[in-house]
Amino acid sequence: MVTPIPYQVFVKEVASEFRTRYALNALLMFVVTTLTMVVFSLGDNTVPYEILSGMLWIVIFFSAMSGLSRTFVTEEERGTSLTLRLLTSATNVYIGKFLYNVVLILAMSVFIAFAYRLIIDDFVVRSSSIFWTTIVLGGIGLAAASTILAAIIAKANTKGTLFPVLAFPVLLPLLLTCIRATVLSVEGAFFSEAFKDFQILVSFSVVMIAASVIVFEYVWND
Amino acid sequence: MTPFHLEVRNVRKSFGRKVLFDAVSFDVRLGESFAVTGKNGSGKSTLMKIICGVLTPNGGSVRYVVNDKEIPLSHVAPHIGLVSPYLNMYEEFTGEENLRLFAKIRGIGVRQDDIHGLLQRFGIFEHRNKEARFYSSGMKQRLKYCAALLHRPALLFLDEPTANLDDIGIAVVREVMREQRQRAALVFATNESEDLSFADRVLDLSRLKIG
Amino acid sequence: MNGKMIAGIVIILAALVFGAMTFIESNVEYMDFAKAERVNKKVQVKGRWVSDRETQFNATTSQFVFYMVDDNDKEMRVVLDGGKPNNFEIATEIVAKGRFKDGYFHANEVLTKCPSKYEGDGSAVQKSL
Amino acid sequence: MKTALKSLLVLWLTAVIIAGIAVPMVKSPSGPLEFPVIPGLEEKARNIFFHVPMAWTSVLAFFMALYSGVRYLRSKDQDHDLRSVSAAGLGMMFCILATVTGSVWAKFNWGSFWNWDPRETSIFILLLIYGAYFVLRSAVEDEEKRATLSAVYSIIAGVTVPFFVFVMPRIMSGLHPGSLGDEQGSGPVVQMNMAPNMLVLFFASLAGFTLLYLWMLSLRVRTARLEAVTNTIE
Repeated sequence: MVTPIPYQVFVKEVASEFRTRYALNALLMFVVTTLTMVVFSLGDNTVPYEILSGMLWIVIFFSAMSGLSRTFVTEEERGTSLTLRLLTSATNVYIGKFLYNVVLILAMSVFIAFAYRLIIDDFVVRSSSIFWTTIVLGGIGLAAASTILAAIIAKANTKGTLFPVLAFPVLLPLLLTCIRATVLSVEGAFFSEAFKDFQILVSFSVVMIAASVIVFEYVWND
Repeated sequence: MTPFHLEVRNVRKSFGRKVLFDAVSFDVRLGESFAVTGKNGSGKSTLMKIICGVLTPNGGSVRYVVNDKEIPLSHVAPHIGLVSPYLNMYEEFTGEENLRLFAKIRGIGVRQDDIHGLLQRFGIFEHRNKEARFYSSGMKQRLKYCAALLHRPALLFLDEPTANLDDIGIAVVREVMREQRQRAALVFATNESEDLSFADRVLDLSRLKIG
Repeated sequence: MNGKMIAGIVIILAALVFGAMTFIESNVEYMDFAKAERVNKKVQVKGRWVSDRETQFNATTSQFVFYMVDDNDKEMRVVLDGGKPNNFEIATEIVAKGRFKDGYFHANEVLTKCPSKYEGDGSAVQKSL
Repeated sequence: MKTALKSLLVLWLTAVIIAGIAVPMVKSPSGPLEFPVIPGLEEKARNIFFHVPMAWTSVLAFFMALYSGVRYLRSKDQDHDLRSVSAAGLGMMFCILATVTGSVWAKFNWGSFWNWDPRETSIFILLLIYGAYFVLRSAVEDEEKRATLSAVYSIIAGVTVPFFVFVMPRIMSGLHPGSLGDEQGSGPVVQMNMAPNMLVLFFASLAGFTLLYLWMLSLRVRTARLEAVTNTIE
């Protein structure tokens, strides 16, 4: 009967998203728009796979920014953050929101990855195991950093533009590693060759989550 | 009801360099009722938020002792209920969904009968499957009471208890206040002189010395 | 609260050590020309410039052509997109980055390592960043 | 700091700057007042006396801002926020100076002002972090919130800093001394491959600029405190 509270917060986020479609609609439109722009700008040119790998992560990064920025802003705008604060501890809220962001980002980046490979003929992945491991680990890292940054911007006055500005320096090591691992997957490297990159991705996510759990309550409580 | 003790000591809150109040101290025990009054802007709502642990004071302490054991403010949720204009429901969920959600996130189990009983008592049972955004402000206030009472809290905090309510609503609230005072404890903030008859002690924030 | 903070800091440090382990092992993969011929991907080959064979700059394609030997003394013609790298003559060691292609090594970048005794400019950033 | 110490620091830095620029470089140095010529660098080598202290100071400033931010979160004392923002402001200035001195040097030694060498990338990221820190501060009006949020941001940005060390050299190997793959070792600063008299001047400069930073920091903190008081009186 009694399930962990972070899971309840997660369930609430999912149910709320299905009712309001705050993030999903924005995300879907953003993904479609950026992918279309990529296709048009490529035209008939053959583009090196290094650049194609980079562009994939640019699309994922900015889509994530557009989808996750509202994580805490909606609570703040509708005055429900006080309600949530009254109901449970900051750590429970953080973990629940983080789990929700992980699911959202993973669904989004898997969709983008499929669409990208389908639309762009020059982007041929020879090592699927490396590719999908990168997508999953990169998504978790993105969600980890975005959750705490979304909590920060929810309290600021200019919310929309602030998110990518704050997120970019923090996410750069993650993105560079993801791009590198994606390049390896196109080159058809052995799984073991990408192992060091995965080690960095895992380490980044763990550090980000642990640091967020420590500092989140300072942001969350007024 | 298990014995408990709310201890507020020298609480101070300032915004920037403007001091809202300073050195607020009082105690509330089982079977007591405590009221806070004061002009608009004297910090009644702020004080309520601080005691509920959702706002950090700039100084002083708030302690909850239940059964001779101190409970950290971050874990006080199952013991308290709050009705406040600053506390909003999730508009995309129905009244009943909101109540279930609150119980789950508080980490307590409730029965369907309890939820329906409360909804009936506050006269919004017929509206239980309507999304909260379609509620009038009076209905929202009633829903807040259901949410605050669902887990039978040891301490009930009411910020402007009768706001937005019609006569029938006010009558129910009065009844709730009376009951809560007998069963456990009650803290409320108001400017209505009629409400003050429910208080054992009254703290006037506008007469507080600020230093 | 305090316990949470200590646990968090321990986890952060452990994860950083875990990440740093990738750094301690040498991670710039150098190959020799023999291996570069076999794999069709971008590699970097470390070696020395063969100063007694001709070097030339082709102005029309804007490519710089020279010969280098790798650490196994295999000699190879290297075609670099771009002009002659800085300090090319005094370099004790050079690194060519690129792909093997039709009997020569096509480099898009050549790094030169100068004798770094007394070498200027520094890296305090690297120490703490 | 007492006036005597301050005057001493001014003299010290003047001497460092003059020596850094004016001590001649000769093929075979015969005394402490002659530096060796470094093949491939020549007079450009003098940059080490200015560029490295700037870079070091900006990193030091970042960690001081981070430290004061943590102190603020624990105490909620606005004074720590004043220290944090003062440290970060000066750090940004030194970071820009380090970037400019490095970039000009790169133009004359590597051939371009900017080519995304790992070290150039890392100082660029440091600039970005400082930039984001100040953008965030300007976006929050409430003093307490501003202090809390910027402290939290500096912590979150701070924990990612080690990753740049793991990640950068893997993405690109660099020309900057100390890059991985530099078989000659980690360069002049880490391994001290420097003529003894250059080494003395280098550390004199490092100490001088660090003290200059601390002096400027204390001035800024005091000014900020006075401004805070003035605002209250109004």
